[in-house]
Amino acid sequence: MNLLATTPAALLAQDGTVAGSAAASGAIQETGSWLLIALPLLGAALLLLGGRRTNRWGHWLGVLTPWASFALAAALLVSLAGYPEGERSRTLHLFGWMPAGQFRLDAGLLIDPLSVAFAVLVTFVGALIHVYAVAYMAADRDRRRFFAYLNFFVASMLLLVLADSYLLMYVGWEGVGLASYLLIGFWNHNPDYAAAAKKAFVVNRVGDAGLTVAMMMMFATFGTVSFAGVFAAAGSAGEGVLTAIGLMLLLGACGKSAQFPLQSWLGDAMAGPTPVSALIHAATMVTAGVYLVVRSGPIFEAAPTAQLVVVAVGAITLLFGAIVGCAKDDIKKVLAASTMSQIGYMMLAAGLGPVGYAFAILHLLTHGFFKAGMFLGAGSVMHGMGDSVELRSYGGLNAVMKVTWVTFACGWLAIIGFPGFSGFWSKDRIIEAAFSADGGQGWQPWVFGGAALLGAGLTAFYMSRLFFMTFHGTRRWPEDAHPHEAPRLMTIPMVVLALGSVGLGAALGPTGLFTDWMSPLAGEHAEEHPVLPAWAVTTLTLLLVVAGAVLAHRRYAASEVPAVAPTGTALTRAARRDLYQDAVNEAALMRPGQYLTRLLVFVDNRGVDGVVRGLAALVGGLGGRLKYWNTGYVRSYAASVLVGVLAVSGGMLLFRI
Amino acid sequence: MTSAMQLSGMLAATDPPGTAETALFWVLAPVTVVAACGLLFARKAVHAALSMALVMIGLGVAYLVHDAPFLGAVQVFVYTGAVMMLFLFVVMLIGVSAADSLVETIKGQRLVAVVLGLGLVLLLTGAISQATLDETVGLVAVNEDPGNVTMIAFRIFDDYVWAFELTGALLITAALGAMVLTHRERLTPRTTQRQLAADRIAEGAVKAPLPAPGVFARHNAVDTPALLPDGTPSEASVNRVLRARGQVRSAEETAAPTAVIQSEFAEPLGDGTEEGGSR
Amino acid sequence: MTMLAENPVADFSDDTIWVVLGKALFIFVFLVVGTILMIWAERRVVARMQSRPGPNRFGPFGLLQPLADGVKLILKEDITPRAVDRVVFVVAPIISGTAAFLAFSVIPFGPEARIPFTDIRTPLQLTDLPIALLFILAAAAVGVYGIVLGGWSSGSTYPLLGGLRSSAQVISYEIAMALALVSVFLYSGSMSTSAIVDAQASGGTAQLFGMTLDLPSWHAITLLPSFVIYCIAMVGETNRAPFDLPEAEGELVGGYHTEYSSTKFLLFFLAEYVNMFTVSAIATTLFLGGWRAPFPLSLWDGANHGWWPMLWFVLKVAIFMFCFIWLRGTLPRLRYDQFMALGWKWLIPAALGWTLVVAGLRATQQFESVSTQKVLIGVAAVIAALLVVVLFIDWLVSPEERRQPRQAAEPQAVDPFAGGYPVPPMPGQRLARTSGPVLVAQQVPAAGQDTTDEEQDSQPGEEARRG
Amino acid sequence: MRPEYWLYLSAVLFAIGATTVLVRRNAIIVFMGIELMLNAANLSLVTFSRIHGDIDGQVIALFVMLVAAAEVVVGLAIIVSIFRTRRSASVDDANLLKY
Repeated sequence: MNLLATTPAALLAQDGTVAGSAAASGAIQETGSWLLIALPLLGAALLLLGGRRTNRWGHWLGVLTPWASFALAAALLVSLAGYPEGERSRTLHLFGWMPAGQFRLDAGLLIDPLSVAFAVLVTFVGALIHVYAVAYMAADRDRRRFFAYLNFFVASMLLLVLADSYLLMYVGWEGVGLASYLLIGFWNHNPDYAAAAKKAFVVNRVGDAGLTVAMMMMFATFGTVSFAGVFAAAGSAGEGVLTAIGLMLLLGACGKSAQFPLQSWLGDAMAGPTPVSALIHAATMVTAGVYLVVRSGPIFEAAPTAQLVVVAVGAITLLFGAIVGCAKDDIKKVLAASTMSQIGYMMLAAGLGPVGYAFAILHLLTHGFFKAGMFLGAGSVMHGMGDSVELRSYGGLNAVMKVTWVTFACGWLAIIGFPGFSGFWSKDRIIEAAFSADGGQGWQPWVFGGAALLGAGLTAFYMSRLFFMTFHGTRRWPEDAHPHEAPRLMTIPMVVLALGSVGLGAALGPTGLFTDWMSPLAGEHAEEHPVLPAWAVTTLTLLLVVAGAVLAHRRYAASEVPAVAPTGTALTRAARRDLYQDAVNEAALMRPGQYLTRLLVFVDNRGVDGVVRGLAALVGGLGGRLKYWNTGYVRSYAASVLVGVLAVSGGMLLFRI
Repeated sequence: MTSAMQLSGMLAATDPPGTAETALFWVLAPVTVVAACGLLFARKAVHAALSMALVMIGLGVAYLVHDAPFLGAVQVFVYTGAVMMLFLFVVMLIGVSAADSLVETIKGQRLVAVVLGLGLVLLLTGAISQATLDETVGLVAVNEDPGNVTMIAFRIFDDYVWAFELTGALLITAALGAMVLTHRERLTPRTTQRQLAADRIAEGAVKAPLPAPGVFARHNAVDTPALLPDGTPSEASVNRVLRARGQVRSAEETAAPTAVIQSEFAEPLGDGTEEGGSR
Repeated sequence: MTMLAENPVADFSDDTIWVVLGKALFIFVFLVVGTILMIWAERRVVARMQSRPGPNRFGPFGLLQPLADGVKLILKEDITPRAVDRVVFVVAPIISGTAAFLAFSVIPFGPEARIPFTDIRTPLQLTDLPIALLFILAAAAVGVYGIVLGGWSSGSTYPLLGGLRSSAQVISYEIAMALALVSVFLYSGSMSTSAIVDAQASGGTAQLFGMTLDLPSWHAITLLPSFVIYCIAMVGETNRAPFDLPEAEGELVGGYHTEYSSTKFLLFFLAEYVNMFTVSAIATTLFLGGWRAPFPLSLWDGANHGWWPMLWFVLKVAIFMFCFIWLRGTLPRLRYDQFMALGWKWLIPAALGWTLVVAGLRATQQFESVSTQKVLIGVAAVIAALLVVVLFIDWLVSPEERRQPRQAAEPQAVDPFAGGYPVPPMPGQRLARTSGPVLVAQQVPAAGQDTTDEEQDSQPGEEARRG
Repeated sequence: MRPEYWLYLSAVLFAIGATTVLVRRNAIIVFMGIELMLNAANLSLVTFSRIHGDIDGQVIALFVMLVAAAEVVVGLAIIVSIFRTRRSASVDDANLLKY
């Protein structure tokens, strides 16, 4: 466990002094970082409380606050980069939260490379999407409320990533859940959308239960739920407990990040307005699970079994999402499946331990950019096509929607890992890392590496399919469609995100900037022992990517795409129905529950009742007499209460208990 | 020796309690107990509320004796001033004159209540009499430095701050709850004053105050109609109750004696009276 | 962190029972004579404002007129209507009168002074408590009972309505009043009257361009918003014009004391005037430095010693009393709902907000090493920035909307009773007054009832006129 | 005299309050009985606070007052709304929930 020495735990354990020195030096960026959360929250409060009178300018206020937060986050980033590497983890004590007797819980912010990277991503992408939404939601009567929710989401997300304890993080965790629920069901006059919101909410609760249990176990084991306290004590606890905590945390992460087996809500969550899908269900909130796993690194590192499960979940989900993505005809659902799959990559990397942390987060950042960009592009396409989401009714849009086409192409190239684009620098390294799982021993590198490699090929296929079906091939528009380019307010954010999709990876990945930045978190990890050399992995990946893209081009750009989906193979049909995940949920959870109930009813009817009926008759007869005591007169009840009080207190006094 | 102690001195809170406090106790205790019994026996809810207010004030004075001046004032201010006043309001809102019947309808309830009440008194007094209490310490020193209010503030905002915040939340919730419970959704638009005025004008009825009765204050003048400028009596000037009872005096009755008076003047007062009279 | 002393500064330890009784007697005489003078002054001053002489027959300048009125009032027949609740009917004015006098027991008339012809030195104040102002509020709260019970026990409609109105008014304005007092407590660190007067002895000093300036010490200046709120609330609290709704003759005859006569009425009458003295004395004590001499006089050292302060105190109270008369001579009465809206929607929120500001300032001053100035500048800057941003955005977004007056879409009128059950309107819909179930519809406008009555009233008259 | 006398007073007041709840039917008076019980408890708290020389008793009494105020507000609102629908403030009239 020598790794622990340089992990966050160790840093956090010492940071009492560090925080002190920060306050002394008066770094306004840190002491003022609570504003980062407070500003969007204030925006949300103003918009919600201001009501209709803010309708006219409310959305601009909503846009202003994330930009202000972004400015603060950027300043924070700069100031943090100004410190020597060892001092980049700082806590800002806000206030004593729950002082209750011996128990004290303080609310504070943890500012370290991980949280600041997240904060910058959330505020930047969030701010861009806010701008986009001004135009996208222009026709909606409730635009002001929409921005209030978005602002609330940004505030919660920032609280989630900046919190210095699991409990405070949980507040943000629930906050984003609430925002997600409100936004998925934003058009809740449509029962399907309302149901989708409810589904997301309920599935998330399952995950949240895991997180809650994890916190309870932490409190029982370590007596604290602050990051610093827990990580400092993590080494001393038994592996069994740590594994349990890790699995519970993973459950929470799965719920939030739509990982197997709690993935079913993400596809339906596309019911929300597209900016929501871009911000919450692609770029930020769904990656909170990855954040949780990376943040809880010290726990997972001490519990290899839990780590293995994380990797397995990541691998399963990445294949699952990719397969589903290949079959869907709904543009947003393809993107949703792709999100799931990409988060699977991140989860896989996060599960690999310190080797993968930096790449998980790097992929998270680049993914935030290109996926958000593609979602915005999808929104722009829908905007142009009269809110149609059917891939099969698009085709040949590149001529009429130039900006969208180009920006989307950047995102597409990034996600399939085209060399030089952002995705290449992050995903490729994850695949390499996967081949070194378990220190390059046993079966694990081959299975996980293989899955990641296969996933890359599938990603190339389905993303190319999406791209070609939308922008190339024959025009299959319905009669009344008049596709046109989106307004400037929408295209500018898309262009900015596209620039990020092109250049961010190259700027952070190969230059080593990001790995250095994250090194306090990842620590000095052991030398990798990949089972395949890096050049071989890259070559294989590229081959598969090219194969996937070419196949997609042949089927969906070069040849006619049928307007009605062909029946397809069994796998296609399964994938169209999300690999029967709802059916599996039904079969695995609902049906057995029903059968169990029926069995119990049977046993109850035949076995127990015979015994019980006699008793029941007895009790019933007795109850028939006694029920008249239940007079309905509250004064009689009060009299019986007083009798009880007299009896108990009299007895206590008599026997001097 | 400042006035805090001086107050205590006047109310005689010495520790252990002195004769002045004993005297006060024997005044307060019967008053409060008798007033409290008002709850049991008063037929009108207002009387019950009044006796309750008296109990509250008595307890407020008792708190002053117990080195709790702040609590004493708050007791009177909050309980008597706010809570009992609220009770009074509700009593007046939902039936002012309703005097309760004191006949018991649930069989045996009264007997049970008396037995239980006496049992409670016996139990509690028995328990108190059996208890060994420490020597009374008193709070005089605390009230002197840092002071009663300051000390309570220290406790509230230090040890009990969580409870304090919860209580604040509770109060706000209660206020909202009361508003929600008593709120009525308005189903028709509110009539504005402008609308009311317009309606009144549109009706075309008399807008000015009705004419006052009793031009000649010779009898019970309210039953005598006023005379209009043209001499006709105005029925509208007499209370409609009197009209319904048929107690309106006709203007002729009053006109007859006035004719005598008029004749004493050189000039008649006007044709109107005679015209009215002749009608 | 400095602790402010909470307990009273006046020292009553040497008072004998005779001194206490003497002071109590003095207060009683002061208030009764004051009331008599006040009634005279009110009639004279209002008369002057209305260009007429006012009472001028009895005594010099008609000074004995109120005395004569008082004697007449006492000697009148004491009527007790049959429907009254006898005990409460008698008790109500007594409660009112007693509570009114009670509050004055903690008002300081002056500092320690020697009683003439003796060697006894004693504060010119009956007593003081660490919670003196809470005591006054409590006394006022008990005084409300006189009004409510007087209205209720009369067994008649107008007094009941007047009593409820009056008590609702007093209670509502008591909240704003108490909130206005809170900031004074925060700045004096005490609820004792003598300590509050003491706290206004001297303000701090400030350095400005190298000069040392004495800051104002009266809370009326340092806590101006509180003073304003208090002044409004005190008029509401005493049921005086323009807030004299309980006695709105046109609507309620005489209000809660309609059925009262003779001595019992006199008690209510006295209570009202004593209450005016009380609130004025509180205002003087809390905001105008109490018995302390005002600025030019305060340069003379003797001004704040001996019996002189009592003169300043009485003069300050007299100014307030004059304002009461002035208001009565100038302003028309408010409508009841306007009055309640003023209290609940403006005064109380304003008082709450101001209390928050004061508490925040006090907290920053006491617990942080930040100067008030900086805090104020910071808050002002944030507010200004927000204002500018909002205004700018507002201006930016909809220029054409501003140029053309907005054409509000005529909301669609719906019948709330169309489905048989009453339903609230959806957004964009307007409720139409419908024929719907008449029962419900009639509950809402009480005025509808009035007009029908009037119709019945006026018809015979019209017939008569036509005939 | 010893301060226990105040405790006896408190006990008697509490018993009267409890009996009121049992005997009276007018919901408002029943409610006043509850208030009386709370007040009696407060008297004990304050007396004990003095006996032990510890101000905590007064603080808790203060909290009791606050909670009682909240309770009264909601309780009276409930009574008023019940009265509106049932035209009765008798606790015996609301007896539908029975056998």
